[in-house]
Amino acid sequence: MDGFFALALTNLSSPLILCFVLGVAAALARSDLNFPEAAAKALSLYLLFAIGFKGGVAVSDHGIDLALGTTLIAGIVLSALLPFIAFGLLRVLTNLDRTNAAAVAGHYGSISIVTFVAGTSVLESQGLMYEGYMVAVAAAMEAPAILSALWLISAGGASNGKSRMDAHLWREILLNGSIVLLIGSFVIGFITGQEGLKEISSFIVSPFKGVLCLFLLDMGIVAGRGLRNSRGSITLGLLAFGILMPIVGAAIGAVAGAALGLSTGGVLLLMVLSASASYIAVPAAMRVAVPEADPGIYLTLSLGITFPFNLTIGIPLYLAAARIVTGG
Amino acid sequence: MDGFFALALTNLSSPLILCFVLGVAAALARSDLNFPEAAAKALSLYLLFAIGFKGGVAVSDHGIDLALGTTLIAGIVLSALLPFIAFGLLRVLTNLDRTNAAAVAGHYGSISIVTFVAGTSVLESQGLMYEGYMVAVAAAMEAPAILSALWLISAGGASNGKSRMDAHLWREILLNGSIVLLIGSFVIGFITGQEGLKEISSFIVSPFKGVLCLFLLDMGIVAGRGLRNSRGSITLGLLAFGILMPIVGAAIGAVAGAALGLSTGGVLLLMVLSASASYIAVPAAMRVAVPEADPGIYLTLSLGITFPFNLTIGIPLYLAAARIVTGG
Amino acid sequence: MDGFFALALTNLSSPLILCFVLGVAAALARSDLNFPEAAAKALSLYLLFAIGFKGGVAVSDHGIDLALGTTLIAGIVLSALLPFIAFGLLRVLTNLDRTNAAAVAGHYGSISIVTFVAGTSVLESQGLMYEGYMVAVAAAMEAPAILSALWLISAGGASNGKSRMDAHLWREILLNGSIVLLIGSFVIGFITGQEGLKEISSFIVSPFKGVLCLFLLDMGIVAGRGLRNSRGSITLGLLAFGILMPIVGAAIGAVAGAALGLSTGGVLLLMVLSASASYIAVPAAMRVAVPEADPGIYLTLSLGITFPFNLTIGIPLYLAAARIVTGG
Amino acid sequence: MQTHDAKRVAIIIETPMKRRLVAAIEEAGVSGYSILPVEGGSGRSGPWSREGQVGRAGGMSQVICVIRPDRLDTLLEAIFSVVERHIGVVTVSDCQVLRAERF
Amino acid sequence: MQTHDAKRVAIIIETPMKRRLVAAIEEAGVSGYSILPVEGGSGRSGPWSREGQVGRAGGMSQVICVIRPDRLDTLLEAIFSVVERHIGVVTVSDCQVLRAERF
Amino acid sequence: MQTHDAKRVAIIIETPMKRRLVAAIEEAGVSGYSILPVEGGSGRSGPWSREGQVGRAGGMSQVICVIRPDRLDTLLEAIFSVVERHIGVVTVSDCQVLRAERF
Ligand SMILES: Nc1ncnc2c1ncn2[C@@H]1O[C@H](COP(=O)(O)O)[C@@H](O)[C@H]1O
Ligand SMILES: Nc1ncnc2c1ncn2[C@@H]1O[C@H](COP(=O)(O)O)[C@@H](O)[C@H]1O
Ligand SMILES: Nc1ncnc2c1ncn2[C@@H]1O[C@H](COP(=O)(O)O)[C@@H](O)[C@H]1O
Ligand code: NA
Ligand code: NA
Ligand code: NA
Repeated sequence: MDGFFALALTNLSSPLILCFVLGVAAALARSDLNFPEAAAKALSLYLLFAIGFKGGVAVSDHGIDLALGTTLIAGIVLSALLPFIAFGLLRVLTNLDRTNAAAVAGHYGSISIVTFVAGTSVLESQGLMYEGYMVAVAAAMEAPAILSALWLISAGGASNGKSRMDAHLWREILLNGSIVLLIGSFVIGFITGQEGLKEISSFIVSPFKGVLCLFLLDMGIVAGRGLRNSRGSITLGLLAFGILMPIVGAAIGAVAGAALGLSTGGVLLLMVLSASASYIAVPAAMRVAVPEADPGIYLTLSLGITFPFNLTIGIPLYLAAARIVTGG
Repeated sequence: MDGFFALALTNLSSPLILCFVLGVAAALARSDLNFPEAAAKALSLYLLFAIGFKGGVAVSDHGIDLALGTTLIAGIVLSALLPFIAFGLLRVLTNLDRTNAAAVAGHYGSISIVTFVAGTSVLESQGLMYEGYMVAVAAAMEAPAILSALWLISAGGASNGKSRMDAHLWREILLNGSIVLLIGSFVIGFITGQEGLKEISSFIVSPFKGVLCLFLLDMGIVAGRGLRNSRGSITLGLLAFGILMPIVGAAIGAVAGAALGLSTGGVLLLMVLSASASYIAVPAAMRVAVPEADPGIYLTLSLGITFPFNLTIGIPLYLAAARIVTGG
Repeated sequence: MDGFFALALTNLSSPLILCFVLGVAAALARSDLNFPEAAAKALSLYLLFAIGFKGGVAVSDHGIDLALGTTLIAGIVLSALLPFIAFGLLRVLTNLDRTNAAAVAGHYGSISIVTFVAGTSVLESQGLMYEGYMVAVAAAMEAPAILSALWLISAGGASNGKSRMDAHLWREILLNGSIVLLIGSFVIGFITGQEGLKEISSFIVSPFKGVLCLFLLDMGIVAGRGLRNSRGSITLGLLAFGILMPIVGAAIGAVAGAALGLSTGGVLLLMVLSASASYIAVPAAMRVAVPEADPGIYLTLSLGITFPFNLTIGIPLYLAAARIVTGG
Repeated sequence: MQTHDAKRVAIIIETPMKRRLVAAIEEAGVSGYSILPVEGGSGRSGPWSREGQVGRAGGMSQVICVIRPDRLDTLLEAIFSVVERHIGVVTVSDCQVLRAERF
Repeated sequence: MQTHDAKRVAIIIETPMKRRLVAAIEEAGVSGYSILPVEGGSGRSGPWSREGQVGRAGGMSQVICVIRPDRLDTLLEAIFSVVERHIGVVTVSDCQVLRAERF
Repeated sequence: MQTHDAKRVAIIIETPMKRRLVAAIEEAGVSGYSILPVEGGSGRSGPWSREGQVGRAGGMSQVICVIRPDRLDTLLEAIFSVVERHIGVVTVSDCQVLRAERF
C-alpha cells in the first residue's frame, strides 16, 4: 500500500494529470479555453496511430504466441459480461429505468483508449514491460458490450433488440474509425517492425507524452463541461456507481489477467480496460439504436466521473493490485 | 549601435522573420495561401502551453522570490498606465475621436504574446538568460489596459463605462483561454519542474522554433490581409503612432525593468511587453463593450503596423537598449 | 531488374505505403475513419514547408549554377508538352470527348507534390543524393500544363480558350497556396542555409516521415473513396491510360534528366514529376475554366489510379531505370 | 428573371443519424440535398456545442432539400420515418428557384 | 402529412456577442435554437473571412430559431435588445413544421 | 416589432467559383451577403462530402444575400451569369427583416 501512495502522488503530480486537472478547472470556471474540434480529432488520430504502431512492433519483436489468442478471447468475454454486472449494480444503487441502465452498462463493458494510453504511460515511467498485443485486446473489447446492452433492453420486452441492430449499425460499430486505425496501425507496426519504428520514432515515440498532455487538457475541458451541465442530474447513487464499477471491473480484470499469466504490466492494462468506460464508440451507437436513453447520464458517468477517477486514483491503485497479484 | 545592426541583420534573416515576411507577401499578392482556422488556433495553444510550461520550470529551478511579486505589480501598473500615454499621443498625432482613440489605447497597454515569444527566441539564440516569471507578468498585463480604455471613454461622458463592464465581460476577460492556458501551464511547469520538462521536452522544446515559424507565417498572412483591406483608412498620423508608441512603451519598460533590477533578458522582455499591442484579447473585449469603435483601426494598427515593427526592427533595437541599460 | 524487385518489396513494406494501403482499405470497407479537413490541410502545409525549406538549404550548400536554370526550363517544357502526349494516348485508348480528354491531359502534365515527396523519401532511405533545386522544378511544372489543356480544348473550336483564362484565373493558378509556400520556403531555406536548418530541423527533419505516414493514410482514404464512388465510370481504357501514361511520362523524364546530366536522384525525381498527375491545383482550375468536364474522370484517374501506381510500383521501377540511365 | 415555385425542407438532426436520413431521402426519390454543419444549439434536450462537447458522440447537422411542391408529401413521410423517435427539427418553407429543370 | 405554421428567425451576429444573444433568447422563454458557423461575408462594415481573419477576434455566427407565430414579437424584442448597437442581420420568414408540440 | 419585406437569396455553389460569385454580386451593387460552409450533399452530379473528398478541389459553399425586393432581378441576373455553366442551386424566398435601413 505504501507503494500505492507514493505512486499515486507521482501520478497526481505528473504533467499528464495536471493538464487534465487544468482542463477541468478551466471548464468549471467557464473559461472559454477550448480546442477546435478538428485539432482534438487530429490529436486522437495521432494517439491511436502511435499506440497501435508501437503495439504491433512489440508483437513483431516477441512473435505471436498462444497467449495473444487467449487474451483476445478473454477480452471479448470480459466486454460482453461486464455490462451484466454493471446493470445489476445500477439496479441496486440507482433507480434508472431498464433502458437507461442498459445503455450505461454498455459503456462500462467497452473501453476508453485514452485511459489505456495513460496506463501504458505510467508503466513506462515505472520501467515496466507489457505485452504489445494488449492494444489488439483493447480494440477487441470496444464492441461486444454494445450487443449485451441491446440484449438487456430487448430482454425487458420494451422493444425488439434485433430490430435496433440493423446491418448498417453493425458495420458502423465494427468499422468505426478508432478500431480501424488502431488495428490497422498495429498491423503496420507488426509488418515493419523495429525497422519501420526507427524511421518514424521521432514522430510517434519522442513527442508522444507531450501530445498526450495536450489531449488530456482537452479531455479535461470536455469532462468539466459535462460535469457543469449535469449538475443536478447526477444522483448520489450514480456517483457511487461511477466509482464502484471501475473498481469491480478492475478486480475482474485482475483475476482474468492473472489466470492468463500476463506480466504485471499486462495485468494492469487488462484491469484498466475492464475498469474504463467508453465515451466515443458506444455513445454514438446508442444515439442510433437507443435514442430514448439519456446521453446526459451515460456521458457524464463515463467521462465526468469514471474517466477522471481512473486517471487519477484508479491506475495507481490497479498497479499496486497488479503487483500483488503477479508478485511483481 | 554596431551590435544593433548586426543583431537586426541576424534577426531579419532568421527563418522566423522570413516566414512572417513570406506570409505578408503572399497576402499582399492575393495568394490563396492560408491556414485553416482550427490549425492556427491549435498552433497558438501549443505555443502558449510550451511557453507557460517552460516559464514555470524556470521559476521552480530558481525559486520564488520578492522580485516576482514586484515585477508582477510593475507589469499591472504598466498595463494600466500605458493607455493614457497612448491616448495622449493619439490625440496629438491623429484626429481620432475619443472613443476610437481610447479603444486603440487599450490595445497598446495590453500585450502580444507572440511578440513576447519572438523575444524569448532571440534571447535564446543570443545565449541570454531571462527570469522565468516574465511569462506570468505577460499574463498579468493582458487585462488592466482594458479598464483604462473604458475609463477613458466614460470620462468623455459619451456613455457610462461601468455599464459597459458587466460581470459577464469581466469573467470573459479574466478567464479568456489564453490567460488560463498560460497561467495553467506555468503552474504545471512549476509543480513538475525539470522532471516534468524531461518527459515532454521533445514535444515542447525541440520543435518549438519550427512551430513558431509556421505560426508566424500564418500571422504574416493575417497581417498582410489586414493591411490590404485597410489601404486608405490608415493615415500618416496613425502610421506614425503605430511606430512611435512601441518605442515609447519600450523606453518606459526599460526604465521599469532597470529599476526592478531585472537581468538583461528580463529587461528586454518587459520592454517587449510594453511595446507590443494586443490583437486577440482586447479586440474581442472591445467588440462587446465598445461596438461603435472601428476594428479596422485598432486591428490594423496593432497587427499590421506595430506587430511587424516590433518583430523586425523593434526587438533588436530594444535588446541593444537593454544591454546599455543593464550594462550587460 | 533484381534491384527493382528488392526495392519494390522494401518500398511496399515501408510504413509509408502501408499507411496508404490502410487508408484505401478503410475507405473501401466504408469505415468512417477520416481526417478533419483542417488537419489534412495543416499536414500538407507542413510537408510543403519542410520540403521547400530543405530544398533551399541544399541549393545554398551547393550554390546556384547553370544546371538550375536549364533544369527549370526543361521542367516547364515537359509540363507543357506532356498534355499533348496524354491527349493522343487518351484518343487512342478511350472514347472520351475532346473536352474531357483535354482536361485529363492537363492533369498529367502537371505534378503531384506528395509523389515527389515520396520519391525523395525513397532516395533518402537508399542513401542517394539529389539536386536541391528539384523542388523549384516541381513548382515550375505545376501550371504550364493547364495552358496546354485549354489550348487543346479551344483548338477543337468548342469554345474560346482565351475567354476561359481570365486574369483572375491566371492569378489563382500562379499564386495558388501550394506554389507560394513551396517557393517561399525554398527561398527562406536558401537564405538561412544550414544555420536556419539547424534551428528548426527537429521540427521539419526528424518527424517528417511520420507526418508523411499520416498524410498518406489520409490520401489513401481520399483515393479509396474516389475509387468506390467511381465504380462503373472507369473503363478499361481509362485504367490502361492511368498506368501507361506515368510510364511514358517517366521515360520522357528519364531522357530529359540524362540529357541535363542530373545525378541518379535528380533523374529519378524528374521522372517522378513527369509521371505524376495533379489532384489539387489543376482540378480547381478546371472547375472554374472547364466546368463541363467531368471531375469524376480526372480525379479518379490521377488520384485513384496513377497516384497509387506511382507510389507502390512506379517509384521503384523508375529508380531502377534511373540507375541504368545514369550508370549509378 | 424566370423563377419557379419550390419547397425548401430543412432538417436538423443528430450527426450519427445523418446517413440514415440521407438514405431515406434518396429512397423517396429525391437526389438533391445539402448538408450544413451545425455548431451548437439548444432544444428540449438541453444546450450543446460542437466544440468541447461531451464525448463528441454527436453534434447535429442540417440537411436541406429543395424540391418540387408535388413531391413534398412523399419526402416528409420518408423524413418522418427516420426522425420519429429522434430529437431534431423539420421545417418546410416556400421558395422560388432558378433553373427548375434541375429538381 | 400534417404540418403547422411557424416562424423561422435567423440572426447573423458577431461571435463575441453570441453568448449574450443566446442568453436573451432564453430569457424570452425560447429554448430551441441552432447555431451555424458562418465562413465569411460582407456588409456595411466591409468584407471579412473566417480564415486568415484579422486578429480572429470575431467572425460571425448564425443563430436560427423556429418558433410558434404568437411568440414572434417577444422574441424579436429580446433579439433587438442585443443586436441594437451591433452589426448583424435579422430575418424572419414563414415556414411549416412537423411535430408542432415541440415548439 | 416593425419588420419590412425582403428577399432572401441562397446560392449553393462550388467553392472554386465562390470568389467569382461574390465579385458578381458586388458588381450588381449588393454589398451584403454571408458565406456558410456546406459539409456535403448530393445532386445531379452525384453525392460528395467535404471530408475525405476526392482531391479536395472543390466542396460547395452557400452564399446568402438578404435584399430589398426591388433589387431582386438585378441580383438574379448577376448570379445567373456566374452559375450558368456550373453546378449549383439558387433559391429565393420571402422574409421580413428588422432594421430595413441596412439593406
Ligand atoms: N426551435 C428550434 N429552432 C431551431 N433549432 C432548434 C429548435 N429546437 C431544437 N433545435 C435544434 O435541434 C436540437 C435538438 O433539439 P431537441 O430535440 O428539442 O433537443 C437542438 O440542440 C437545436 O440545435
Ligand atoms: N444583406 C445581407 N445578407 C446576408 N448577410 C448579410 C447581409 N448584410 C450583412 N450580412 C452579414 O452580416 C455581417 C455584418 O454586416 P454589417 O452589419 O452590414 O457589416 C456581414 O459580414 C455579413 O456576414
Ligand atoms: N435539390 C437540392 N436541394 C439542396 N441542395 C442541392 C439540391 N440539388 C443540389 N444541391 C446541392 O448542390 C450540389 C450540386 O448539385 P448538382 O448541380 O445537382 O450536382 C449538390 O452536391 C448539393 O450540395
Ligand atoms: Na470497461
Ligand atoms: Na503593451
Ligand atoms: Na506529370
